[in-house]
Amino acid sequence: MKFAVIVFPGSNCDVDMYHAIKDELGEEAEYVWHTADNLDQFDGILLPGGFSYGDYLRSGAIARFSTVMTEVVKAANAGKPVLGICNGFQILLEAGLLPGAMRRNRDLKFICRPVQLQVENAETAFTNSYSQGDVINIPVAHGEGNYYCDEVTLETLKANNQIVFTYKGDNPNGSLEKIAGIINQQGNVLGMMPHPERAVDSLLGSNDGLMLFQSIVKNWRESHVVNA
Amino acid sequence: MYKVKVYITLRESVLDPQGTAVKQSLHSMTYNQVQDVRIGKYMELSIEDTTTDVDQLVKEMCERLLANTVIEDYRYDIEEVVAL
Amino acid sequence: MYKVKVYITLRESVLDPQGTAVKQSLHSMTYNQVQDVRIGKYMELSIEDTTTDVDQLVKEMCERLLANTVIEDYRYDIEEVVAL
Amino acid sequence: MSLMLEPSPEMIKSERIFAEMGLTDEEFAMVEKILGRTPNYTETGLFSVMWSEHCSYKNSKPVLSKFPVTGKKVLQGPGEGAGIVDIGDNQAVVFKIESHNHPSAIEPYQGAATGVGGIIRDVFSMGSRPIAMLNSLRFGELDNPRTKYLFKEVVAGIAGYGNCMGIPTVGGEIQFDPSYEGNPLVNAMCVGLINHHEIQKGQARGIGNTVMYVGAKTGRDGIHGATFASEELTETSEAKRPAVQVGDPFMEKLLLEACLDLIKSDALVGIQDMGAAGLTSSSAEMASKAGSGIEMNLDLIPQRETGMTAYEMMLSESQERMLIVVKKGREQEIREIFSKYDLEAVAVGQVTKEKNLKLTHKGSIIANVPVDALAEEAPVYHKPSSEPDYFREFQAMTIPAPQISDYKTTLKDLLSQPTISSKEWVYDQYDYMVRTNTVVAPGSDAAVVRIRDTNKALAMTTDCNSRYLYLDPEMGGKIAVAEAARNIICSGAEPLAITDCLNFGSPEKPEIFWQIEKATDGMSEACRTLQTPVIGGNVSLYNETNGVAIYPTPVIGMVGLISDLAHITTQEFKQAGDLIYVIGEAKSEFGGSELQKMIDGKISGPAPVIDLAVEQKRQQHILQAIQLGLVASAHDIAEGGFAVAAAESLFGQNGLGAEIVIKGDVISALYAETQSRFILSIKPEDKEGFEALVEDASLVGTVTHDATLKMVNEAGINLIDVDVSELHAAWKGAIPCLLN
Ligand SMILES: Nc1ncnc2c1ncn2[C@@H]1O[C@H](COP(=O)(O)OP(=O)(O)O)[C@@H](O)[C@H]1O
Ligand SMILES: [Mg+2]
Repeated sequence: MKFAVIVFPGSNCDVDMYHAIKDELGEEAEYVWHTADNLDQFDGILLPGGFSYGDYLRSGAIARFSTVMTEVVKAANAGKPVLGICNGFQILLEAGLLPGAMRRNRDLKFICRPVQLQVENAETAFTNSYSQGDVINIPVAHGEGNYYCDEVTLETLKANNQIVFTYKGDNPNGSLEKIAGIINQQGNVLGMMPHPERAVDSLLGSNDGLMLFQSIVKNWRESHVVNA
Repeated sequence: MYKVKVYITLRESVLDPQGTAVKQSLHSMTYNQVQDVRIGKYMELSIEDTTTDVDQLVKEMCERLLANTVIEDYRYDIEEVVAL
Repeated sequence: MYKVKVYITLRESVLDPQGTAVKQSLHSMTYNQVQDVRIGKYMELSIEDTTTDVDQLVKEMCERLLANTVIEDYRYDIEEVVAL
Repeated sequence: MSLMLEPSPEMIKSERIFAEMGLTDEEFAMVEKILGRTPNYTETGLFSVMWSEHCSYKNSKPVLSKFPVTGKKVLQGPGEGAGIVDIGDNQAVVFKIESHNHPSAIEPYQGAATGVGGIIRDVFSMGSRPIAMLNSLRFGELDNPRTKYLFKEVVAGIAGYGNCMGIPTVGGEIQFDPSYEGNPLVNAMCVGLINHHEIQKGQARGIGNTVMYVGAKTGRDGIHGATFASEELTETSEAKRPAVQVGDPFMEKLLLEACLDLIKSDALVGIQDMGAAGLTSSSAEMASKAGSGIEMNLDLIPQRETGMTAYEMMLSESQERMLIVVKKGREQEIREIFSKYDLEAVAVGQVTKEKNLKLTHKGSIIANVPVDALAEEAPVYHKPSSEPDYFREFQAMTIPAPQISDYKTTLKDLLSQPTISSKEWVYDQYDYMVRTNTVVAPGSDAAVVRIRDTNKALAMTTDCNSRYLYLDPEMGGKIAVAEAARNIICSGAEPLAITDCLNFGSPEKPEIFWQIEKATDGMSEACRTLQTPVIGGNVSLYNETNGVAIYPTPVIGMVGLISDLAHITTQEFKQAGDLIYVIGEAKSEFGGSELQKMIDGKISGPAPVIDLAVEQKRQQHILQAIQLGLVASAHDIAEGGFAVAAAESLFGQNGLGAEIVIKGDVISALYAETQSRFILSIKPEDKEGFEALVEDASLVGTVTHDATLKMVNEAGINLIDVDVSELHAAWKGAIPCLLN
């Protein structure tokens, strides 16, 4: 499976994502600069963390107007898996591919620490290697991860099982209903604040994130096996 | 030349952690008269007057980029100034 | 009850990386008419009207907490409102 | 906009305007002699910044010359942006530390942020990829709003810049003491990785080659920042506020990536960042090092503000700018490299044969001065030094061991001293894991960052206990280096070299200059014994508020090499049943200790004594034991003594406890800060091998299951019996509690 790792000016978890895919997952990955106008050759799209455009104005606000975002939307509409992590999630929200918005963390400080996540929906194309209710150890590192949406949206998220991850135990950033990650209705666009790509090697503390990437590959293989 | 002032505020229904923190600091500095603080953004834009419909233009920029209407409201003033 | 609006802007010769980034973004969205963007903060405070000298009070709060006068300037409007 | 007319050369001389810029009468006379005429305003400005202590080291050169700066592995010693040490496999580690004390006192967020930005540029201007950041901070006591504000904002500024750059901030140290109340210290260190063939130099070689300007536009930021950094802080410092620069980490991130693309081009000749004294120092130093000159047309300098004068442009300290020299005719390639990142590379001048810095502005020559005079020929001062009375008094004292009856409460109190307590409140705000190489995160002795595609890692730390330095600068200087090395060793690494940041008061005062001399004597000796040459550093003098100096604070930044990932060791006990050893015996040494400070509210007496030969031998043995796989955990015994070190070894995920027998004098054994001591845990099966290898190791107890810390004396009487969670809460809660 071939992944595009989208690089915006100011992205800085692109390298981590690339290594997670290449070295730990063992699949193909390629960096794609924000000016790219074609993503046809890729099977999955990864929007990494960092500070695109310095996170100036609002995180993700400027990046979402990049040329490549038109292609990301196209890929999403075509049903390809699109995963936004941290800043990538913020960009997906700004671009309207996922509902809601991010506010500054409740305590107004950047937080970097390992946290426990609960898998709320283990039936998505990103999580079906986990089991429902699994508690996994994945780090967060963000200043604006305080997810917000209005009540109607929240009801819809719940009704459609779109809340994929929540924080277990303490709510690190004040996020609504402890939401850590959500998926779109079609089930192919996932945004999450925690960093699974930083949890792929037990030398660094956890490899609980690897199964997320393995799920993506597994699903892709299954849906492409017919044509293979 | 137009000088545009844009005010962006969090929607009423959205909690404002920064405003809450500032209010608390003010209280601990004994400014207990302060009952509420809301924090937003203030922007000053200079726009060339070759533009036909400035109002429309500013509105569009607010909607598309300057504000995130999921959580923010915006308003603006437009002033025509004579360039020096 | 007073409703106070505080406008905080970066001092003139202080670099405004946010403003620059927003300007560039507006340009790439083809709003080339925008010649300059400066980004500051906008605050709304509600203050009880038991206060004797509101002007003095707001000024003091700006100096001590709301603005960082090393790099920022501030101004404010005070409006008396009748509480509902 | 400044419409003010610049003073004429005659006025500069007759009204002694040069003195306001920081030049003395003698120095101004030297400038006149060098030029053979009276300098104009711009030229006077060039000399004043280049001859400031910050740029010229005119007061510190004599002491710096004592440092050992060479070694088998040293590829680049002091003199370039950062020092470089070989780590094998054609790779090298690049590192340097720098201060941003005065700007941080005035505007803590931006001061700290731009300090981080500056040191990052130093490291990537060598051609290396920054892989980690550390810092070393000093504040007054956390008991007043101003100090709390400074502390919070400095930490936020470091986080704001480093996080945005995507460089993990992996370690540091913080000390709180009233001596830093008005003059906090903010030192930032950056570590980079480089392939040998990519090492760049800041040199303007090749007559006719093109000088290009890249990065942010020039504004009126921080004009005279270098001079500002070379003066003491007084009430009037507030009035010098235009000196405040605002950092733009996004710009720096683009600049970093562009420069790392740039070094792959053979069109590049030399590169240097514009740090203190901006365009002036970068151009003069690059030319001087290459034995050439530089000619620039200032009309071409990208400017953020209108109406800037030549003086303002040359002295501006706008951030995120670099000066590069490229082969003539290859400018377009360079422009293309930068344009990928939406950055402009602008040709502003060329390298000349004549060894002058020649500047034109609006059609006329506005400055023409010899580059060597600016960069090399600043006067060097041998300041008078005299031993202060306080030192003799301290040396003559004998400090009795404090009277303590409740050992547990004392331990808890020590653990909640801000200097000892957990710094999680701080490093939680740093993205310490971006780039996914941080194997040992903040919280252990040294941070460990693996080197991808190898089986190696780097250990890094910053250290300096300035209380010891105040009591006895020479002893304290030795201890600072030794302590850094202990932290490196305990993590399983071989110390490679150090970078240092000499933070002191005013060298004009003989007692302060004596501190500088003695401290550097001690440091030099320790560096020789421990074989850690000094590959670079920074000097920050005039750290005084209203005439009172900070404690002498020569911060040591040390990097070590872990040759096999299997050697990585942390301070945390690993498993119940492991044996606990202490290396080195405690003496009744309480001068400058955390216990003395806590009980007396001040420090006095002689500093603890260090025997460098003993230190070196113990470090060697411990490292060997680690490399042989005989050590489960290792921690040095530092502030607070053994009891604190033992408690810290229990603060982790493992939920363990310990039972320990305290031998000899209880109070010394628990709380004295005797040097060269360590606490290790060893698997029972490694007992014999370990004991045979490590002399001075004494078996004192065992790691237990039950998450309590029990200490008894030799007669079996209980000294301490406490739940680890109780200690942990005291330790972890101290700083957040003080801030609320
Ligand atoms: N300013 C800081 N920034 C990042 N990490 C810090 C800072 N201060 C302390 N730490 C981390 O906290 C831990 C304890 O620090 P310290 O007590 O100074 O250790 P030591 O005495 O072993 O040098 C170390 O891992 C250190 O890196
Ligand atoms: Mg230590």
